[in-house]
Amino acid sequence: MISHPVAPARTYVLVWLGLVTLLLLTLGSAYLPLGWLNGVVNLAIAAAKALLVMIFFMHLRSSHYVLRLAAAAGFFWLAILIGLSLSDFLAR
Amino acid sequence: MWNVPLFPDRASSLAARVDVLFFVWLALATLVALAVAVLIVFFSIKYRRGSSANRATAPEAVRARRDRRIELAWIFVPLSLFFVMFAWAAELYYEHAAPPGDAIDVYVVGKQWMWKLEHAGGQREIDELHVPAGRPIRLVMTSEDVIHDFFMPVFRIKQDVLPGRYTILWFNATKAGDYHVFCSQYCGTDHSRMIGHVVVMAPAAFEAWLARGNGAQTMATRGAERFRQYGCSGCHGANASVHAPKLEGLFGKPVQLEGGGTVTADERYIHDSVMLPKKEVVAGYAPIMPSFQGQIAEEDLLDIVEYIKSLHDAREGTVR
Amino acid sequence: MADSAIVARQFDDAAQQRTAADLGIWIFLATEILFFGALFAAYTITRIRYPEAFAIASRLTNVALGSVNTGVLLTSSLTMALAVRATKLGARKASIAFMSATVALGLAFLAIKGIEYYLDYTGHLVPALNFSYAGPHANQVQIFFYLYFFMTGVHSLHMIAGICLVGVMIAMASRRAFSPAYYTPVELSGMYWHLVDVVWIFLYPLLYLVARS
Amino acid sequence: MTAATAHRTYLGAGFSLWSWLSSVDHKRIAILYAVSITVFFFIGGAAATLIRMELITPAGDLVSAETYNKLFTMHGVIMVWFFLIPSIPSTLGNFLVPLMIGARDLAFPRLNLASWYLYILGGLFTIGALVAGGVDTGWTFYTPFSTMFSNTHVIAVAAGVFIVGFSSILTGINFIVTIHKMRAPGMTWFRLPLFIWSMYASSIIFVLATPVLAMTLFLIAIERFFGVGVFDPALGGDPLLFQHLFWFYSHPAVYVMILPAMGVASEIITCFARNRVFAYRSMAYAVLAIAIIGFLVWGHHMFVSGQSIYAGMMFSLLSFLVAIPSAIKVFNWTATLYKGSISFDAPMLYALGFVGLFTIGGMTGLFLASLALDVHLHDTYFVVAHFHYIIVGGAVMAFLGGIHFWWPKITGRIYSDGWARFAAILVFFGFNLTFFPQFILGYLGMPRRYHEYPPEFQVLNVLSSAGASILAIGYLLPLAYLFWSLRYGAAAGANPWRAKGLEWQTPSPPPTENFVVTPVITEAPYAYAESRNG
Repeated sequence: MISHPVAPARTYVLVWLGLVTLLLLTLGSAYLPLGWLNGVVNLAIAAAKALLVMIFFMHLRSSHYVLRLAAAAGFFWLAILIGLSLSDFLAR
Repeated sequence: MWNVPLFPDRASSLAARVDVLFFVWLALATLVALAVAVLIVFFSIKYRRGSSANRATAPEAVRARRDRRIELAWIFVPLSLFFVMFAWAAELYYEHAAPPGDAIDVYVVGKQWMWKLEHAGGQREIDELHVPAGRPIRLVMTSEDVIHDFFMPVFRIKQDVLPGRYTILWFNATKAGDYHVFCSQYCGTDHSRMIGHVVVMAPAAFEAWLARGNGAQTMATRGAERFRQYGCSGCHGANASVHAPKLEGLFGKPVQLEGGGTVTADERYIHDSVMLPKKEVVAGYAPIMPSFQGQIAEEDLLDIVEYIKSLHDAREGTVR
Repeated sequence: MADSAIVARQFDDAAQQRTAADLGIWIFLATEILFFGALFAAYTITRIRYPEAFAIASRLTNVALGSVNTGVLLTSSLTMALAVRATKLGARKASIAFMSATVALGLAFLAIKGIEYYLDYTGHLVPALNFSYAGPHANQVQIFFYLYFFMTGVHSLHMIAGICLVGVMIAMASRRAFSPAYYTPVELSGMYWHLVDVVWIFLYPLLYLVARS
Repeated sequence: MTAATAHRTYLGAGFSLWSWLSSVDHKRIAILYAVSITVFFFIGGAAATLIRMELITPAGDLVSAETYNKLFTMHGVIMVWFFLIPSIPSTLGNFLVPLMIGARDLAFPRLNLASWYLYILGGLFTIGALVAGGVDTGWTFYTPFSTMFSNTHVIAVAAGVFIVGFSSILTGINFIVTIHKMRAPGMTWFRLPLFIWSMYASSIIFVLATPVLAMTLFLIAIERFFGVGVFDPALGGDPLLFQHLFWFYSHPAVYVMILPAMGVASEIITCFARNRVFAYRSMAYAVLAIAIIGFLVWGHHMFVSGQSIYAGMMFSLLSFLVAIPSAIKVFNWTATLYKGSISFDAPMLYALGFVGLFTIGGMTGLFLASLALDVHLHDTYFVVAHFHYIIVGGAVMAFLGGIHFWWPKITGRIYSDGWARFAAILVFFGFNLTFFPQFILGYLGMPRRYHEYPPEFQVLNVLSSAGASILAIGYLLPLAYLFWSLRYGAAAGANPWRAKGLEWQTPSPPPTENFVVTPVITEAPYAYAESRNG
């Protein structure tokens, strides 16, 4: 009987600690006067949090590559939507 | 009744060049479609079921190599052709989007379901556009409600006309005549009645038409009136106490913006500065100008734009 | 019935059934990403057009409640992940407890969101209802709040759906519907819950943290 | 047919209405879909008939301008979302995907039934809105007309399309999972019939494009209802943002209509040419390439919209790229005929007609991708003719071909081949007469969506309307002889065409579980030449 591998509870708690740390980090960094970097830092931290959730809570770490592909496809196509639309708005 | 045109008139410098592009495509398309059709018919006859045609095939390895070569040929031959056609069409498109500097400006306002046009001299027209042949004409267009589209088939050009924004269309008419103008972006009930004429005249005849036109005031004069009426002169006028950017000689010049960057003071910039004054603030000025969004008709704003342009002319002509 | 531990007629075995469900939920989640994606695209382009207005408007959101809510949601993802783990291990009581915690945290999130909405309402920040803002860029600030309510509103609808889903899982678990051999519904509910969390992870900086410095 | 065998087929699994409405058998759901999309096809067709009748004369004398606008909107909305997009995937796809890969059903049979109910619910909303007075925005819902200026039932129709979008999404999820997980032993990816590849590629578009449309329609509804939003310039929005979001879905949606048609054509042409398909792998890669590159070209609908000209150039270049895999497909179908043993049964006539009309449609698409030429042709009848060549000449022709090809499998009956060939030829000529004049009208400058038009366009419009009446007969004929065959047609047997696909190795109509024994696949598809005997 093949079944999903079961990660130890400790892993989940550590990931949660990581997530909360990143939350505090993004909240704190938002108050630093970094100019345009603020937005980049915010989004980078959000991406890191999303990756943590998807890799550990959603088990992408141990998933078949097709599942990772499906997850990546959603974000990749979103990048197409935003990126190619921006090509108009930024070049007008 | 039996006047059945199969090809449109050609009345601008661009039209002939678009037609050449069209005919080249037509030739290519016909060639490909015929090739496919001839092959299908030929194979259908030669290899019809029961025919005695030779169907022996080459060994698998030989066939696979040959198939791959054929595949590559019909990927890369069309691809290189497409690049050529793309570049050609893109170059023409760029020219279509870049009006020459000496063009005569005519202002166009679309509204459900009519075209209102205005010449710099103040001559107003509805659903009709009189232009001289042989001079580049530049249309500065906007809409009061929905999206329209100013389409002149004989010039092979069209451009959507958007609310809240100026779009530009230009042409150089070559042949006198009376031609169709269509609204080609669906705009509601009487979309198909939002049509008009573009009347191309010999330059002399056009001058005569302008002279007997209904322009009691030029657009700039009218714009000056609006400028006072909407209270613009209170801050931008000669003896205003408020610290507001000078408008004389502004048009066509680069403007330094607060927070870095420069823009050219074109029609779009003036329009947006009135409607969204906080968007592009001139460096060194406080962002205190109120927005006129929803408070000024597009037609009045066009008058003001023309007035500000004329300030530019006045300065170079007299002040110096 | 596919809901029972028995393999549904179209599948060969339980492994095929479960991998099919895994792939199905991931594709569904990809569609969810693009469903919200249209809003993220609208947000990005509008923000690029009105950067100052978005900076001003974002400062009008309640960053304290927003941050607390982010913490609540992240914690609910932890409890959900632990619930799925417990179900897989056959620890029924723990699984029910963790799922109940998840539901409680989800409800807490909605309650805090509700308080925020109420504060926005009393602050006259609700477009189409009572929006009035005296500062500069009022019109564009309103667009920000339109997007704010739209995005958080659609997200909250997903939260409500998630809470109902986990509620059903609790009911099924208490009827001993799951076992280490069959836990797909809990797994899938968990995946959905986490994705709704991921959406919020992006909403949080985009709505609350623009130009705080 | 004996009572014992009758009981075993999927058609005999129950005879009450409820046995159909509650069935989770993919084959019965396919029939549910077939009946419903046929109804919608004829509703949309009725609108088209009235449009063509109005356009016989230049003056708007048959219906009022408002009615005319509602008619072309209804024609577009119904044909696009309630006929073309679901047409091949939800009928032939639903029926054939499990059969072709050797599965007992789709991965999620109840989801499949749910998707049909969503389709019907969306359809009810739309029909309800039409009965209540209709909608006049065009199927494109351009803002700010749809949000602020139209006073028709925009929200109800948007809701209908929103709902039917989820029906597409569920179908897409089901197909992708089924193709990944449910293939019979030995059915490797490169042994899949090309129809399966085309279903897979279409499903990618279903799941990744449709949600964007759904949210965009939601934004439209809210903006219209509350008067705040991001699309209307009067509110500070940008109408081009709407166009980007809309075409991000709606351009790939065009490929959702044509990809399945390509799959059908590949099955039919190989069978009746008794030949392997030319360059199988590049055919499979081509459908994937079309599906993916098809997402990158949407801005070519916006060359004159006020979009940045540089963005326009990028979208133009990408549009040429997507033409390459389509060209590969056309050349490969033609090459498949080489050294075949070709017979011309009705399905083959439809398929060859498809190749011809699709070639014309595709080539004229290149005219439109050429920036400067599109400036002239955009929003004229040239565009109307182009996309009808693709989706009526292409997709509908192939859909009819597919129906004729698999009819014996689906119903177990043989229809009259003579009538079917006659109908195929009628459709081909009627179609060309209807839409070829529109290319000329377009270059002359006649804009689309015109209720009245200048008199010099009349002769070409009359030709077009005459063609449409022939086309209408061509579409009604199959309805008659196919129904006739249900009662009087001869029994088909398992494999009347001596075709190679797995679906032909089970009885006609297939038993509920599809295969008596799970098949094991040992060879590549289309192994016709190997077993050719004259």
